[in-house]
Amino acid sequence: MQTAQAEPATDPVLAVNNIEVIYDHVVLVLKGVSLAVPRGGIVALLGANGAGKTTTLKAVSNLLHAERGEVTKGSILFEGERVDRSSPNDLVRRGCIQVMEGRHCFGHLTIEENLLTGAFTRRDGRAAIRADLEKVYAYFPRLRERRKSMAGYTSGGEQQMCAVGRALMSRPKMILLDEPSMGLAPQIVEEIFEIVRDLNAKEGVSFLLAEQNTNMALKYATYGYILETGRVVMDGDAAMLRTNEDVKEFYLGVTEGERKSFREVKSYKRRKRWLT
Amino acid sequence: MLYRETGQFKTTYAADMAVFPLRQDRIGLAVILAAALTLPFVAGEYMLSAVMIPLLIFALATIGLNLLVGYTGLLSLGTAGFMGVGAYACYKLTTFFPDVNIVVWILVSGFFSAGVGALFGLPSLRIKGFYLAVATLAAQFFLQWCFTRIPWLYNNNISGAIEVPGRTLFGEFVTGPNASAEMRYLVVLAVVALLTWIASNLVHGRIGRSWMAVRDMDIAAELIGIRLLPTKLLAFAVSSFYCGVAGALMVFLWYGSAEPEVFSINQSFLILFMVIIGGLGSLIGSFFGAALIYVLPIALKAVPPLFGLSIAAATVEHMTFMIVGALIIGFLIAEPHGLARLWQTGKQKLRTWPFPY
Amino acid sequence: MTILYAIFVDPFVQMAGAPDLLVQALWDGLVSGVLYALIALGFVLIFKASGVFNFAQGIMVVFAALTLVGLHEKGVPAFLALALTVAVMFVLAVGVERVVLRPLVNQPDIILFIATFGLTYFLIGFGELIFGGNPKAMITDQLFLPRGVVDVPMLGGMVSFQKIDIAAAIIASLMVAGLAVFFQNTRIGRALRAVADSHKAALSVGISLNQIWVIVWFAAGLVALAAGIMWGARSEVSFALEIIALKALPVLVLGGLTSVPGAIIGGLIIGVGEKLGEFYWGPLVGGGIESWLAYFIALAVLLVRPQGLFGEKIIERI
Amino acid sequence: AEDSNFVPLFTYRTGPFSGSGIPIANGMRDYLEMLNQRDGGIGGAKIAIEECETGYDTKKGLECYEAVKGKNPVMINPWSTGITLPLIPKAKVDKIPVLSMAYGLSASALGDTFPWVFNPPNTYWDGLSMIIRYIGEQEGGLDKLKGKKLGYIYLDAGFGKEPIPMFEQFAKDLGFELKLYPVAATDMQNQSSQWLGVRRDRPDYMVMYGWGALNPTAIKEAVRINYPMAKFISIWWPSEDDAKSAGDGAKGFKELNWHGVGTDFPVIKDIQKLVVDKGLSQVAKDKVGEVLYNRGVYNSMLIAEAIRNAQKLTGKKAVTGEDVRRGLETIDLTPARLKELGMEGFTDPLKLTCSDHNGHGATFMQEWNGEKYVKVSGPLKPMTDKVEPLVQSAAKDYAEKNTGWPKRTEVCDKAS
Amino acid sequence: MNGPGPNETAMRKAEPRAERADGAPSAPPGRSTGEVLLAVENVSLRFGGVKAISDVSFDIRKGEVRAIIGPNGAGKTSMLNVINGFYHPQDGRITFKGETRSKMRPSVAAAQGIARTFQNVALFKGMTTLDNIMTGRALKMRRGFFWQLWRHGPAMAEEVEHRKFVEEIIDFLDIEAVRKVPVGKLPYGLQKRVELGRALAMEPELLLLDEPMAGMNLEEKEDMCRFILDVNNEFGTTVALIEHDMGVVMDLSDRVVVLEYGRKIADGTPDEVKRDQKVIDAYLGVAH
Ligand SMILES: Nc1ncnc2c1ncn2[C@@H]1O[C@H](COP(=O)(O)OP(=O)(O)OP(=O)(O)O)[C@@H](O)[C@H]1O
Ligand SMILES: Nc1ncnc2c1ncn2[C@@H]1O[C@H](COP(=O)(O)OP(=O)(O)OP(=O)(O)O)[C@@H](O)[C@H]1O
Ligand SMILES: [Mg+2]
Ligand SMILES: [Mg+2]
Repeated sequence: MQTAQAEPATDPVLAVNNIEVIYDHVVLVLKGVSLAVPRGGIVALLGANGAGKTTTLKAVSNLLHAERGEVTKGSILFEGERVDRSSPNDLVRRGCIQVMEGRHCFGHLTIEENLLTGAFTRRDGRAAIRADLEKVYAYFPRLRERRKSMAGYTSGGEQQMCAVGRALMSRPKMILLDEPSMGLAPQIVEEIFEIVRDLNAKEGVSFLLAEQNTNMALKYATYGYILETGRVVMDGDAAMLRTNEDVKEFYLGVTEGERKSFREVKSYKRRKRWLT
Repeated sequence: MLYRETGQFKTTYAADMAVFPLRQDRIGLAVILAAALTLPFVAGEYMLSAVMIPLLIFALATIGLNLLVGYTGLLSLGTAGFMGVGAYACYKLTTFFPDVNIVVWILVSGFFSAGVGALFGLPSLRIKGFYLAVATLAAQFFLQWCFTRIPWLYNNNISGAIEVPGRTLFGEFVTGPNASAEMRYLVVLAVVALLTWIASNLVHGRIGRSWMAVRDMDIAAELIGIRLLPTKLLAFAVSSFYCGVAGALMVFLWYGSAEPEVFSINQSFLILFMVIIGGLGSLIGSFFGAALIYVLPIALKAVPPLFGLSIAAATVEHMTFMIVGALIIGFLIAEPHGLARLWQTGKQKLRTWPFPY
Repeated sequence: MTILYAIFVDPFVQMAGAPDLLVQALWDGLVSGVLYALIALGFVLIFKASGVFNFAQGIMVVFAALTLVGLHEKGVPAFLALALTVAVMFVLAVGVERVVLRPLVNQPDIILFIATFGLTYFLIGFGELIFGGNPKAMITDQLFLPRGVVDVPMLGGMVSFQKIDIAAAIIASLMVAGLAVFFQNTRIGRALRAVADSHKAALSVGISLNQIWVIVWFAAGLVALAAGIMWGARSEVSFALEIIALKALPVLVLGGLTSVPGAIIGGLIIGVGEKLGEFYWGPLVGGGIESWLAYFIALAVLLVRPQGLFGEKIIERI
Repeated sequence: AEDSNFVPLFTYRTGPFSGSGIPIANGMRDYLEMLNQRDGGIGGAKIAIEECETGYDTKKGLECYEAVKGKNPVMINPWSTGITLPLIPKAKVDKIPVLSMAYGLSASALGDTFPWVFNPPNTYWDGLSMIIRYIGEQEGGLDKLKGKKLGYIYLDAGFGKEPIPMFEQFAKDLGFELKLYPVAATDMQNQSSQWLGVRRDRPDYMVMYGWGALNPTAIKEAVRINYPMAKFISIWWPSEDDAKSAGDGAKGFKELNWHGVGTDFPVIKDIQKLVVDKGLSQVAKDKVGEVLYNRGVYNSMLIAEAIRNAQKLTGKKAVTGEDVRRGLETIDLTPARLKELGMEGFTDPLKLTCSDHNGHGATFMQEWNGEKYVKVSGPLKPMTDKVEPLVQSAAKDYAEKNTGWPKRTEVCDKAS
Repeated sequence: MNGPGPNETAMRKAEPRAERADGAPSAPPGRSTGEVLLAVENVSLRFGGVKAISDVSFDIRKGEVRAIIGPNGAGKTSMLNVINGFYHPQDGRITFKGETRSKMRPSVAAAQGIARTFQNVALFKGMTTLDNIMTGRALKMRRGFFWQLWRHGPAMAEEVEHRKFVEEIIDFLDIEAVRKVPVGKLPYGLQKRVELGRALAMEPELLLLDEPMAGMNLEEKEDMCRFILDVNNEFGTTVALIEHDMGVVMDLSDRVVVLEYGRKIADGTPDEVKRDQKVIDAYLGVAH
């Protein structure tokens, strides 16, 4: 299988070069991950639980420090500049924001206040922020209904929408989306991906998308990386990945062209690993 | 690779559930215990009276508070008050029944503070976090007020203080001025070792697990069927028991006499430091924490003379304050999970040594 | 029976018998309430804005007052000393952020709580090293703070109001009003609350924790300075003042850890409650109940409202 | 070394009580330092001075004790009742005498029961009886106290509570009414309820046993409620600073004292010349001669006298704690001796004996005139008939409660 | 592990289900003809002005897999919270095993045999996998405080006995490798699995699963489905399941109840529900 250095995108917004990440000074989680997100691209990061997707995203957004993790090797470039030593708010200011896995809304703020904090780094005036707020409400009407409730009391899905909406409020150039579809109703999942496509097409926002819902992810992404235990084991165009036999079997659940029922899965499949 | 577990297979669950499943750890423990037992024969009186005895007593109180804060997640600032209950209970008991061995009373006095602790633990069902911490200050100040205000508690002594009478064990004085440092040390060591062992039993079993469950997520614990109130109250009671015994030991085998001021809020804070610096939810950390917080200032005082510097005592004290403060912050930054975690990480490194990970 | 009478009847008879004393007790309670609130306010600021329970607030009060008086003792004119003290508090805020908070971002509350203990120790040592442990008199006159008493005859007696107490009440109200507005709808105010909720999430939306922390610690430092001046004028500027800061804790939880108005209301309730308690009921048990009464008042309120009177509701959802 | 006597000084220049601790520490230290400078120590042996910082904290005090215990200290000055109490039983076992000068356990005045503990020149009970005597003088006779009201404001700890039984006894005997105003240690700076009580009760006199921040706050509060300062009388601990910070209103405030204030004594001059001016002291020059500074000097003078006596008794230069205990028991500060010491007019003669470890000497009342304390009374003698039985019964009580309290076996020396 | 499922005899005395006895493929829908295990009648729940649940009734039959679906914020989680006593509904009644009540304490619900997993993983973060699952046995352990002081002897024997049971669950869920790892450090998917293990350790009669498969990839979902089916088949545990993955819901469940804005809008077999226009409008979007 080929590795990531293969063909660096011509003008990557984000380039991750061979990074290693260690937690707590002892746990080595990423063992040399490289990837690139082209300007205006939607790149999917796929992989099993614990492969290191979240860690990769956090390394980019500089949130690792807050979890006692650190990038020990390699470099991260956002729009051609090293960002692996800067701070999260600097990155947001430059236009790269992360939607964290597992919602992380501000429980004691109302939904609307949550959304407004997303606009913290913006300086373009109240009216513009107001307009974007309306846009988010248009994307997620459910949020408008609950805008006065404290986020801590809202349902899981509502919080997820809030987290995504909050990121949109910063008018980013690039969004790191960690499992955006988790816990959302099917309708909303599709909506979220439509929003991704929409923003990408209309406003040229780039996306790096860690997602378990491989089907969806590959449908919308242009390029994909597959991560296994801290290494990129495969990457390629989304279309190519969609047709790859291994990917099909392990991530898409289609063997011989048929989706099989969950009831039919008889014995436990033992994982075939690309490496090991 | 001196420290590794390879080659040590556990063939029974019981063996796997042992507190020290690794042979190296067991050997280490044996060595420490042996060293602790031989200490009286090699160390001077200062070492025993001013370092080891206080350290062990603080470690015991720290374990007590750790059971509450570290294992059950209930923040309490009433520790010194509960220690006081133990001390005063022991004093009253030995006044009423002077013939019963004092060590028995020291242990029994723990039950009194357990009761008081459980009483003041009642609000913990509703009140959480820092709110609870402040609520426990009610216990702290109220108890201290009682110690000052109820003459019966200190036998109407004109000094308003407890005066520890001389009591013997196996014909040797263990309390009072005639008790030798060695004897007091050995008794303290025995009590602390016994109670540490019991604490270890508790936290490794069902009760410890339900405490930790309440700490980590009380709602989920409740939905699993753990009843919050009894669990929290038990934690308060057991914790206060330990503090009470520590308080009794403190007055009877260390101070020899005590004013209510001894059980002031500062003592509560001090023990909370020890818990945090040592490591929340770690018994061994309790010893580390007590050692660091208690011994560090003493050690710092000894530093300037070592280099022949004569710095005014007050300046040394100021510097000590600054250094201790800075070190507390430093340790927290280096390892927020306390010395115990540092110790773990160290062992982890040893395990993989000579490879970095 | 006599006991019941002593508890439930006699105090009220006394109140009715000497209404001027009752008014005086209420006023004294209000004043100490305001002064507690000034200390509590510093706690609230920092807690609300970062979730850190700043134990060092008490010592910051001492430290600020000591710096002011200490500088003046060294010959610096009063108002210049005041300005310099403000600068020192700013440096302190920056230092705390750099050395303590930044490396401990996203750690559990209790860790940060203990770190502020470390800070307390450090400041005690540092303050004593520089200014010595000698108590000092507050430079009230030089700061043009009013001195003296306004005696108002009323209710067949006389109630005396200290001018400095009146000044304290005014200053405290101004500060509270200002801070409440600040927290309500401003962009920074919202960000402060967001940080208190979750460091991680706040980081992820680009809120600069560093900047926020410097702001609130500086604000808390200013509040501490105000509290230090007022308390210092009441007794003296010494490290013993640190003890009084403990009294801010029940005030704090009673009002709710996160509420600016709560700090004031809590202060007033505790102040008045403990004064009346000590004055009318204290003698029944030999007095001195003021040392714990405040905590029991707070405890009683918490049992009904676990988040304090105005605190943010504790979210329990699963 | 061979020819030196080790004198540990337990001091507290830090912590909430440092305001009182610092001048005392300076006074104690400077006097001994002066002896070293002027006389090369005592009897040809240098004094090895070592301060141990207690922060007024029992725990640290005990740590200090353990630290100096092995170094053959001649005596311990705990300077905290909390530290004194645990040391009392240890003194005999470790053979280190305890000098708790006008504090500590009042009962330890009884040398027969407490051969190792000394608390000259007065106990707190003496102090109270002298205050009562003074009030009696003001009123024109103790019998005039009948029907009067006396208020007692005190630190709610052993020290402040000790006089209460005696006070109550006086109230009964003399027919006055006693009002108690306890101040908790945590509320020292917040006494408005107590003083509100004073306003309500309108006592004719206020008596204060306070310490640390309690004193200045109380004086300020008294000024605030317009309490007549001339009737506000304290035990011997308030300092100049305590009164000064209350401004002009504090004029007339009174306290007991048994030694001079100011620098007009040869001994203080010597200290200024040989120690302070040479930069060997930590004291600020204008603080020399203040009440608590001079008290520290007095305390050290007792230490020095005891060492000197011990040297005379034993013929040794370097003496032990055991010797110094004997030295303390033979302290006899005659007017002539005081003059030799440069303390003429500084304090009254004092004589300790084997059974009397206190002296129960006379004191005087001093008044704050807005700038300094001035003596306003003749000598005030304690009412021995009231104090003595209390001391006796307290000592008996102490010995009984501490089962196995040793009988005195130490032989008694004659004053040399 | 080669065969599916754990050692039956140890885990539960219940008879294996008839259909499974001969090893035939699992039975089609319609198994759920058994008696009603839990009935929810006219339950309403409000939070201030928010109506989380309004007048909902449905039942769960013994042995079935019952799915609860609906858009975000429809009140699904709240429903589970009502069932196991964490929320107290303002109106309505709940009958479990023939006992009717209007509200209940969570620990009582647990004692009666209701276990659950949570939407936002609610594990005990500071504890290891093993300890987490062992807490699930809390209700079954009998040795009191004084036995625990002396851990050896009877308390240890009891501990070992339960440890055996827990090890079987660990084996069953295939999480041996992380037995001694603090769960806070586990990846999300494994945490969900541990949470299931903890619920199973309670040997529940009714297992409530709140989005057990959220955030999992296909393979893991398959594993999870297998676990759920096995639990249901082998031990006859009744399962109530909230899930947004329609594939899973349709394949696994016997009957589905659909909520929207706190109201029930449909109830029936997966096929019926799938075709229901109201459900398509409210939830599915396009027909699946
Ligand atoms: N704070 C931490 N400390 C130590 N180890 C961690 C920490 N956070 C994550 N890990 C470990 O790093 C590995 C990768 O985790 P990561 O969260 O990046 O995986 P993921 O691919 O996002 O998985 P998922 O799909 O479950 O979200 C896991 O094995 C996890 O246990
Ligand atoms: N404790 C509470 N306080 C206030 N409102 C609440 C509370 N719990 C739930 N709600 C509200 O009730 C509604 C239903 O919430 P619930 O969590 O049951 O939804 P859900 O169906 O589980 O949604 P999701 O699929 O997104 O998890 C939501 O709008 C939520 O905001
Ligand atoms: Mg992830
Ligand atoms: Mg839900």
